[in-house]
Amino acid sequence: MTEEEKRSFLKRMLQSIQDVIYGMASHDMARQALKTRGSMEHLFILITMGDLLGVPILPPYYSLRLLPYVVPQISTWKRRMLRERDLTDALA
Amino acid sequence: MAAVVLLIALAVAYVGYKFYAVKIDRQVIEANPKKATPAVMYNDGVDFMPASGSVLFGYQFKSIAALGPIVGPIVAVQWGWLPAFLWLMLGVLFIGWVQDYAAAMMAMRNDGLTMGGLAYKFISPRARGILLAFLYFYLLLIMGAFGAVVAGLLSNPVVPIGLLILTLAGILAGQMTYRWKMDLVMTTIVTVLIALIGIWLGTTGAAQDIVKAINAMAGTGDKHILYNTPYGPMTWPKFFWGIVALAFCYLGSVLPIWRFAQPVNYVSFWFVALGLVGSVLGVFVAALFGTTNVSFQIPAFVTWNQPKLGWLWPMLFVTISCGAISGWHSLVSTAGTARQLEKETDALPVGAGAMFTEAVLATMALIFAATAIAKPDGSILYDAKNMYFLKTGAGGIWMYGMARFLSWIPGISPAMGGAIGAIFLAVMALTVMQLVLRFMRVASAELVGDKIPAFKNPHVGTIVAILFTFLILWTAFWQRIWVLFGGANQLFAGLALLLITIWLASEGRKYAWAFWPAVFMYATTVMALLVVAWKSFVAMGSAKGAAFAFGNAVAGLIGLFLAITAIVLAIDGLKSLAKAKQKAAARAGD
Amino acid sequence: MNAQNALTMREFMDSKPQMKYIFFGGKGGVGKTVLAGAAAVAMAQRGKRVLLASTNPVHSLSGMLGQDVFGKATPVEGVPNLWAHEIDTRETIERSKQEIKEKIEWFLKYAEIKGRADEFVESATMNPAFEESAMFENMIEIMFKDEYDFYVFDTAPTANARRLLGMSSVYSLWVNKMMQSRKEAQQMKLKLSFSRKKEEEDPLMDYLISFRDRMERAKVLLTDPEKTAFFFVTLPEALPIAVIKRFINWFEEFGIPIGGVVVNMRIDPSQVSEQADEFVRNRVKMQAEYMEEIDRLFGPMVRAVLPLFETEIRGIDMLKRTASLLFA
Amino acid sequence: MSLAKIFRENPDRRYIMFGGKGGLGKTTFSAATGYWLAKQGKRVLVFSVDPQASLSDIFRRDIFGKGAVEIMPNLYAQEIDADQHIREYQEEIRQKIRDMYGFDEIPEEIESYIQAASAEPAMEESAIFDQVVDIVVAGEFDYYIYDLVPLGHALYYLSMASVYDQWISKITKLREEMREYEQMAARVSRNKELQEDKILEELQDIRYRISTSSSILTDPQKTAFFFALVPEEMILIDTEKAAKLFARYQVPISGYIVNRIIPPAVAQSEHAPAYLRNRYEMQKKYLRQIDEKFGKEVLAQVEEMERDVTGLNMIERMAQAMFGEETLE
Repeated sequence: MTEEEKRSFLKRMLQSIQDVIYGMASHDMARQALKTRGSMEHLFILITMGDLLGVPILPPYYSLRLLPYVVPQISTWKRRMLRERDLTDALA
Repeated sequence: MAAVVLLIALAVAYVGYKFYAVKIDRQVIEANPKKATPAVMYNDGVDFMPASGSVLFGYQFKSIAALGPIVGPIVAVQWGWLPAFLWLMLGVLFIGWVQDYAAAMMAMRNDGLTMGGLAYKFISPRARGILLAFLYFYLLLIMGAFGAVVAGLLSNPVVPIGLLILTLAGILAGQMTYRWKMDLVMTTIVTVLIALIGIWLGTTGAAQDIVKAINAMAGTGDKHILYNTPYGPMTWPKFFWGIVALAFCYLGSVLPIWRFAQPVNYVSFWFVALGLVGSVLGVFVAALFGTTNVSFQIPAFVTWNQPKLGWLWPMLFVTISCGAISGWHSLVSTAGTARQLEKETDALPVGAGAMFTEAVLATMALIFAATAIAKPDGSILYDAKNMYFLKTGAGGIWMYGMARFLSWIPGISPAMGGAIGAIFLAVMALTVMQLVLRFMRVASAELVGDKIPAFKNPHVGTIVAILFTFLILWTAFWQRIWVLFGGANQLFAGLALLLITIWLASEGRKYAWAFWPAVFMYATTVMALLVVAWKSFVAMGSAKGAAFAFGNAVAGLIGLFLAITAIVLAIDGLKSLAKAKQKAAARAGD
Repeated sequence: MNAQNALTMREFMDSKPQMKYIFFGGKGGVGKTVLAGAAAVAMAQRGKRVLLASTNPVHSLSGMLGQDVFGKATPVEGVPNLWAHEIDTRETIERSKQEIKEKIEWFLKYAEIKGRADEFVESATMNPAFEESAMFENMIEIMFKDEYDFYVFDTAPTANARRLLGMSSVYSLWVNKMMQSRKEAQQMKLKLSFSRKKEEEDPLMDYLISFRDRMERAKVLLTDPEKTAFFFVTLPEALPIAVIKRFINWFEEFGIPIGGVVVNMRIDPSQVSEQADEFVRNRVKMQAEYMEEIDRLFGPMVRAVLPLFETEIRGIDMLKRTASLLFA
Repeated sequence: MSLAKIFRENPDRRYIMFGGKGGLGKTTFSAATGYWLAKQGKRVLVFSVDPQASLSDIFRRDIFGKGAVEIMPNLYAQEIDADQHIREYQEEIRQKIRDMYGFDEIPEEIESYIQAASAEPAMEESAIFDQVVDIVVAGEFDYYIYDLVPLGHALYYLSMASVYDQWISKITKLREEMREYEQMAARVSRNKELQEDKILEELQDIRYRISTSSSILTDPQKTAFFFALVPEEMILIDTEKAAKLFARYQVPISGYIVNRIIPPAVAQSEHAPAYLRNRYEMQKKYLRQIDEKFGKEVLAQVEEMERDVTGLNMIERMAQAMFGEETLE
């Protein structure tokens, strides 16, 4: 192992330890915040372009302007809206 | 001896991971780092979100390590420390990691379904229904078993004030991070310091006097016994602190998660970490420098038949409900971790890695228990004259162990070490209890909310679950609840293993490595549950009052119910297994 | 002065015995309300039970009749068999908003959304389209109820009227797309379900189907030339003529049958003597030019030419007088 | 107070509107006012937000959907073609999607959504509304004259602005809350870089445009709103009703212009036809009422012309009738 390799190995080790500590200490906090955000995002898509799923919401004129930004999320959004849920989902 | 046992545990973990788990992962499951996982494919920012392997290792470990690995071994040493240790090692090696890892893998390969969906898919619609009912009782037992431990911990005079201040520091941490938008490092330093001072304050005489005064409110000695249960007296402190513990859980369940549950957990994490790392090092420091007595005082083997707990088989295997294997983990693996793994190959270090680490933690608890049968002041922990009966709460043993093994750190007094240990334990228990309560609330809203709209109100569902918990807490002897909980928990693991077996068979993979553990878990736990049920029903007959009879009846019925549902599930499961095998064979023949 | 081959209003109505829904439209200020009122009076006098309804967001029926007819069908004093109704859309708007909200909430129950969804679900009902369609909904509801023998609608100025009547087409397009999306969503839902259970009920689909049926029914009624006719009112002036010229094309696109053109406020040339002011003579001359244009453009469609009265038309008596001229 | 004086004393009132019931001469007033201002060297745009636009007819030029067309030096007129605007809007969205994601073709599902969106009942109105916002926000003219035409319509526009304003506020709020949670997560995971929320930016832009245009409508410093009426009873009743409705949207009314007054000389001449004499008597009564009700707020009284107002010559005469010989200076 050269000095260079040693250093990068140490760096990776340090990073891993940091990650593990983050995973134990705060990952769930960050995740819950993001989950809430994501949920709101889905609500957002629903109320602005719910007609994509046949929910009879007339899309206001300006919804269309938001469409380009939503394009990449449409498929995951649909999946989440339509996926069958189980009670055990709530344990996460 | 302590250091040797700990080293053996580490070695087993290493060897088991390196030479068994890795082989299964590569050869049987054929984990493929290039295959898109549900977390990546369905990344919806809510249910599915990828995270790195190391982060998830931390997450998984934190989520699975609760009271189980600590309380289990402490109780189980009553049969002798060797059987407990053997079960820990063999259990984790052949059963524990298999479940945790394979459950995550199974969920990942099935579009991120959780246990209910998997049971529906691989066994039958009925299986899912039974599983959910089973789950509710299982979670209720967690509440009861953990609640009792926390109540016991809180009645110790050095604990409540420290925990209260730590809770306040947690709330402050939430406020600082989310409302005041302060930097996390700053927040951490401030709040952990406050909590540390709080724990220290809790150990001072004045603070202890307050708690002692509360404990004495209903009188001391015989007078503070409120009533007798079939298993012994219900004391005022236990009654009172039980309420406090559940009130804490109630807040955690109904308040916004970022206001209470999460930041409190966050602050206490640093104490958990300090306790863990400190005491592992403490064991070695003690072994090398002889600062603490680390010779095992409980014999390697005590008895085949522990009068209070029962036969070594099956009861020991359900007493140690975590550390060797636990059904809880399959819930975490499927609903939590499987939806976050960004590479299939991460499942092994995360699922199996965390499980092996937990076995080491359980070994620590075993060492704490086996090295102390009495405190220096003469108070007895395990009664050497009487089959090494546990004379105190499991929490007390842990506190005492922590106190001793942390005392190598300059500045940490035994009282402080004990308090950290207690808070460590209480917080681990409360974390799981809050999660469980949240789940029970959602479950009741979902299951009966349409018929009884009141259950859609979060407070109603939570309060009902809490009332059930009180019922268990106040009528039953916790060691029995503990065994019931352990039974349910291990049975759930058996179920998960059965599901894994069917999944493996349906894909035409080797499944013996999951099937035989499933059989063993099934046989052991169903037997244990039946034994508990039988014992409870027998105890009903003894004329010790209505509460007695009621508590036993509840315990007995729960045990019986769980055993019956398990058998029904097993029958359905075996049928499905046969079908899966046929199908796979037919496919292979094509 | 009608073109030789043009049917008069009376002849036209006689030739269509099944006629049931007539509409009056045109540029603002040409006297739509008055002519609608006159037509309603005339039909009531013929013994039919008639409803005169205003779909103009700014109603003027009450003002013309001298009695309050806002919000509900009210018998018109002095004319048996005639009811008048200024449609109030507020309630309809609220109702349809509520309906949409319920649908979204039903949907959300399955999707499980965290956070305070209710507050934001409301914004899905914030759309000017609700106001726009409420009048249409109300109009077709009145038509479907079928409580009268004959309906006369005083529509808003032509652009609105055109869209009001065209709404059934617009909505059909939308609802069909929507049903397709819904079907796809149902299929996807089945695909994503571990239990493979078919949804027994889908209130969203039910809603869409009933919506589509309503639109189809409305379209059938509105495009039936035996039952429905749209009359344009114009003045012998450039602007109103230009407007209806444009709109007749549009109406043909939507397939709404055109009943004809009524010319209003024609100065009777016989009343104007040679000695009259140049101002007056010029106006008469201008009108004559435009009458020629009208004849050229709409010849066979002109059903009546009404004179400019010496006063404005208000009250039942004036309406009766106008009615007798309209159905001369 | 004269109409010209209002313009002189309020040089910041650059948005001019004529309201009132249909057929009272609002388009005529719009054209004439545009003419008068343009003659004095102001760049003026007269535009029609009414799909049944009559500007083409009054200027005798086909300007429908052709953008701002120069009628004479400094005077421009525009009739908005909603369908065309919708098509452009759709194409703009398509192009944006193609650019953002490097698609050669718009995915079918997206394309079908874009098409379905235009089948929405308020689409046409909204498109015109949006085009007006465009014109106003661009700010290329000294004066903007809205040819609002029918009263219900004008109100509809105002209510549309307020509906969109509410809608946009609500969903912006949702978006902002989302942002907060995102920041929470970033703080907790100590992730320094946070991507901009493009949707939030877009929403803020839309919101800015809507509120700019609706604030113009309701700001008496910037807007002059004149009511046209004629001396007839029903019109008087409706005008009062309408004034109340406008007050509800906080639209300040700058004054009234009375139209179609029969020239007394004509009515009183001995050969005047009977209908004219009668009408004249009737008008006298209501002119008195107008004077009692609106008094000083009546800024101009315009006599009936011998023929309808179309073409620049007649428009000039109308301007003369409205403003007299007065100028802006």
